[in-house]
Amino acid sequence: MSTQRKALTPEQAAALVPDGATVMIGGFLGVGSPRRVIDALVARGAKGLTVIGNDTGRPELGIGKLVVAGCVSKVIVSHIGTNPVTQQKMMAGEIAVELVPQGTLAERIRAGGAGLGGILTPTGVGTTVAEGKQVLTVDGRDYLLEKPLRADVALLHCYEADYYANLTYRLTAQNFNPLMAMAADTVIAEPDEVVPIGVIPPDHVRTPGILVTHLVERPH
Amino acid sequence: MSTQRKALTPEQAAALVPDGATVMIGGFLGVGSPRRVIDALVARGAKGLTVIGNDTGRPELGIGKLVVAGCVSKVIVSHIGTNPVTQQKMMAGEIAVELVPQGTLAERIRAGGAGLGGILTPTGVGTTVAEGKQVLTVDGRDYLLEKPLRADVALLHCYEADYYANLTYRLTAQNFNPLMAMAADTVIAEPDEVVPIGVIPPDHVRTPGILVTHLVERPH
Amino acid sequence: MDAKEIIARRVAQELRDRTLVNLGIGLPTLVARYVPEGMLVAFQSENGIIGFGARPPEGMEDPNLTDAGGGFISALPGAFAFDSATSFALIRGGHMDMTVLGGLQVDARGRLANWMVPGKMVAGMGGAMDLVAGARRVVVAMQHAAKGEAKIVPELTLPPTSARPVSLVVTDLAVIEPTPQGLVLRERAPGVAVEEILAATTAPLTVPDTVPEMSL
Amino acid sequence: MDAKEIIARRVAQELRDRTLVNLGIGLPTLVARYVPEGMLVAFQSENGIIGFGARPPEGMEDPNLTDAGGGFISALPGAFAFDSATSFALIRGGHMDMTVLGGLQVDARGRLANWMVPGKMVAGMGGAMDLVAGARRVVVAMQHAAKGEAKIVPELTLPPTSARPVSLVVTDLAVIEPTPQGLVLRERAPGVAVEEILAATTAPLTVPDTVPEMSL
Repeated sequence: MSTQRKALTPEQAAALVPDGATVMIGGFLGVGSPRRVIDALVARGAKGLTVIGNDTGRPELGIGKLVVAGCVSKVIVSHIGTNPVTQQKMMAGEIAVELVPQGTLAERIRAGGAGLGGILTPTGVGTTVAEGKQVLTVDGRDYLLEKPLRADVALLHCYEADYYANLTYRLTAQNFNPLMAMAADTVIAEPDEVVPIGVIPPDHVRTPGILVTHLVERPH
Repeated sequence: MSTQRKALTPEQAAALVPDGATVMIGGFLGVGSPRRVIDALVARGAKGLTVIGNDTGRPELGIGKLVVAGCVSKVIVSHIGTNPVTQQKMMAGEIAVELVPQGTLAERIRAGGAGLGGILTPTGVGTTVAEGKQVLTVDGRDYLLEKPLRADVALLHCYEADYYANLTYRLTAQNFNPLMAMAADTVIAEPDEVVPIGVIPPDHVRTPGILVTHLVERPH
Repeated sequence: MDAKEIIARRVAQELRDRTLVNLGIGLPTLVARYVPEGMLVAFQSENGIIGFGARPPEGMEDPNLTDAGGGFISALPGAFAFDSATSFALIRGGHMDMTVLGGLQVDARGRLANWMVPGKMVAGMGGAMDLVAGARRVVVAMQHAAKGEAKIVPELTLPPTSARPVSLVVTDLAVIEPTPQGLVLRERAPGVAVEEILAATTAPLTVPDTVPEMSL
Repeated sequence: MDAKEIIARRVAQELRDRTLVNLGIGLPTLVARYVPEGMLVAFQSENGIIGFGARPPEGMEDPNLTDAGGGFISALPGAFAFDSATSFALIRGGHMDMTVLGGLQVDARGRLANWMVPGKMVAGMGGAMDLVAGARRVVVAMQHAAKGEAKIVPELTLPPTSARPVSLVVTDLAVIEPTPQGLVLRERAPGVAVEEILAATTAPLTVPDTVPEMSL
C-alpha cells in the first residue's frame, strides 16, 4: 500500500492542474463531478484546458462552469446539448468541440488506462464519426479502430476514500470516474467522506489507492 | 428486473451443457470455479467440451477434474503447468491446447461480452503468440489484434446471489467470473449463498441478473 | 390523448416480459408509465443504473442518483449500479433487448438521424450511436412531422446516427416498419386516415391492404 | 545463505517505497520476506488482490482468498480485490512499477524465456507475457545455471516470453544488466569470482573495471 496521504484543500488540488493541460473530469451532467475542485479552478482562472468528459454539464453545473468561465479551449465529450454556452463558444470559434459516442469514449479512456493500443467498435461505422479512422473487418463485420485516450490530470469525485486513497463510488455518480482513475499521470480524488484504512472491505473498493496521486479533504 | 428464478440442482444445471459445447468456466486454480456443477458434469460423463478458462487446475481440482474425466477435447487457457494430465493428454493427441496470455484472455472474453470486434495489445508481439495474427502499428508502437471470445455456456461461481440472480463475488474467487457472465448465450451461476431481492445494495452487485439465465441452488 | 401520450402508449406495447430496455431522454422516458400490468421490464439508464424508480418526494432526493437527463430517481429492490464502460458493454454487447430513441429524421432505408442539425444545433450523439449499433431492437419515438416539415424522408439530410436501420418508428400518426423493401405503414393513430399519413411523409411508404388503427 | 535466499535478498534491494510490485510464483515469492524495514510496498497477486499478507493459521484459511499459486493468504487493511480484466489493466497499463519473474533463459539482448521447453514441458505463459510487456521494470530471479547448463545464453533457444528486454537479472552468482550494448556484469555474489561467473555464462558479458560484491 502507498502510505497515508495528507488531504489537500480544493485550492491546493486546483494548483496541480497546469494551464494548458489535458484534464479528464468525471461526472454525468455534473453528477459525480468533483465540484469543489472545479470551483477552485474557476476561482484560480485556469486557462487553455482540454477537458475530456461525458458532457459539458449545464452553464451552472459540472464541466459547464469551466466552459462559462473561459477556462477551456477544447472539449472531448459525447454531448453538449444541455449547455448552450458551449455551442455559442463553438460557433464563435472560442472553443473546439470533439464529439465522441459515449460508449466509445468510455472504451477509449479504459484502453488508455489498460495499455491497449485501441479497440474495435461497431459504433459510428457509416457516420461522420468514422471520418479519418481505420475500418477493420473482423469475421465479416466492419469496426472502427478507436485509439486510447490519456490525460495529464484526472479529476475524480468519489463517495468514500480511505487514507491510502482507496475509493468507492455511489450509484450513478460512478460513471466515468473509475475509468479515468487509470488513464492520467496525476489523479486527484475529491471524496464526500474519508475513513480510516481498513474500513472499506477489499471487495467494495473500486479504485485502488496506488492509482491516486492526491486526495482532497472531505467537505466541511 | 427479470422475475425471480427457481434455483436448479447441480445435475439440472449440468444437463443444460450439451456435449460438444464451448464452455467458459470461471476460476483460478479452482478458486472461484463452480465445483458442484463441475462434479455433476463429470458424473454425467459430458463429452467433447471446449473449455475456456484461466488454467486446467490440478488433476483433482477445478477444470482439472473435467480433463481427467475425459470430458474435454480442447482447452483455451493461459496455463496448464499445474495439471500434468493435461500435458500428457496433449502429447498423446487426446486434447488440443490453445495457450493465451492471461491478460489477453481476459480482454478477449471482455470484448466478446462488450460487443467489441477486438482489442490491440502489446502482449505477445515478437513471440509465438503473434503467429497468424494481424500486427497493427498505432502511434509508433506494435500491437497484436486479438479477437473476441464467446461461448455457448458460461459456468460461474459467485458468493451471493439474490433471486433476480444479481451476483457478488468474494476476494480472489472473482477472477474471470464477471467477464464470462457477459460473453455466453447461457449463463449458469453457482452461489455459495442465496439472499432475498433487495439485500445486496446496488453498488455491491457485480453481475446483474439480466445476464444470468440460470441459478444453481445454494449448497446443502 | 395528446400526441406524446399516443406515442408512449403505443411504444409500450413493444415491451416484452423479462427484458432489458433503455429509454432515451425526453419523449421516450414517458414509455415507462405504460408498462403493461404484470410485466417485468428492467430499465437501464445509461449513466449507470438498472432498476430505477420514480422521483423521490421533495427533500428525499439523492444527489448521487439521477437518470441520464439529470432528473432525480429512486432505486428499486434488486437494482444494479455500474460505471460507463459496463453501461456500454451492456448496450454494445447485445444485452439490451430494446432501446427507444427520439428522432429528427428517419429515411426510406430506416436510417435514423437524431444528434445534430448542421449550422443550427449540435447536441452531440451521447449514447445514441452505441444504442443504435448495439441494441437488439431500436424503436424511434417521435412526432410525425415538425412544424409542417416531414421527418420521414426519402434520404437523410442530417448526419446519420448509424448505418444500421431501426426496427420500428412510432409517431403520433402512425407505426412504420423499415424493411429491406422500404418503409411499410403498419398502423394508424386513432382517427387518422392513411391519406393524412401519406401527406405528412415524403419517403415512399408501402400501404398494405389493411392498416389497422392502433389499439391503445 | 542458500542460493534462493541470496537471490531473494538481492532482488528485495530493488524494491522502492510506495510502489506496486508483482511477484511470480516460486522463487520470486520469497522476495516478500525481505522488504526493507519501513518501506511500504503494495504486492499484487494477478489472480485478483493488492495488499495480501501471510498464510493464516491452520483452520483459519479462506477458500476464496489465495495467491496466484493457489496458496492461502490473508488480506491486509486497505486491500483491494478485483477481476482478471482489472488485474491485467493494472499490469499492461503501466501501473505496475516492478515485476519479479522466474526464468529458463535470458539472452544477450536481454530477452526472457520462461514458459515452455518444446517437446519436454509446456507450462503456459500464464500472466508472464503481460507482465514482461507491461511492467515498468522487469527483474528476473533465477539460478545462474541449471544442472551445469548455462541459462544466460547468446541467443534464446526456447520460445521468448516477450521481445522486450528485461531490466535486470539476479542469480545466485551475479547481478547482470541488459543494456543496448549487451549484458553487463554489475555485481558478484559473496565469495564468487568474476571468472566463475564467466565460466557459467555462455552469453557475452561486459565486465567493468570494478564488480562489487552484493551487499546483503
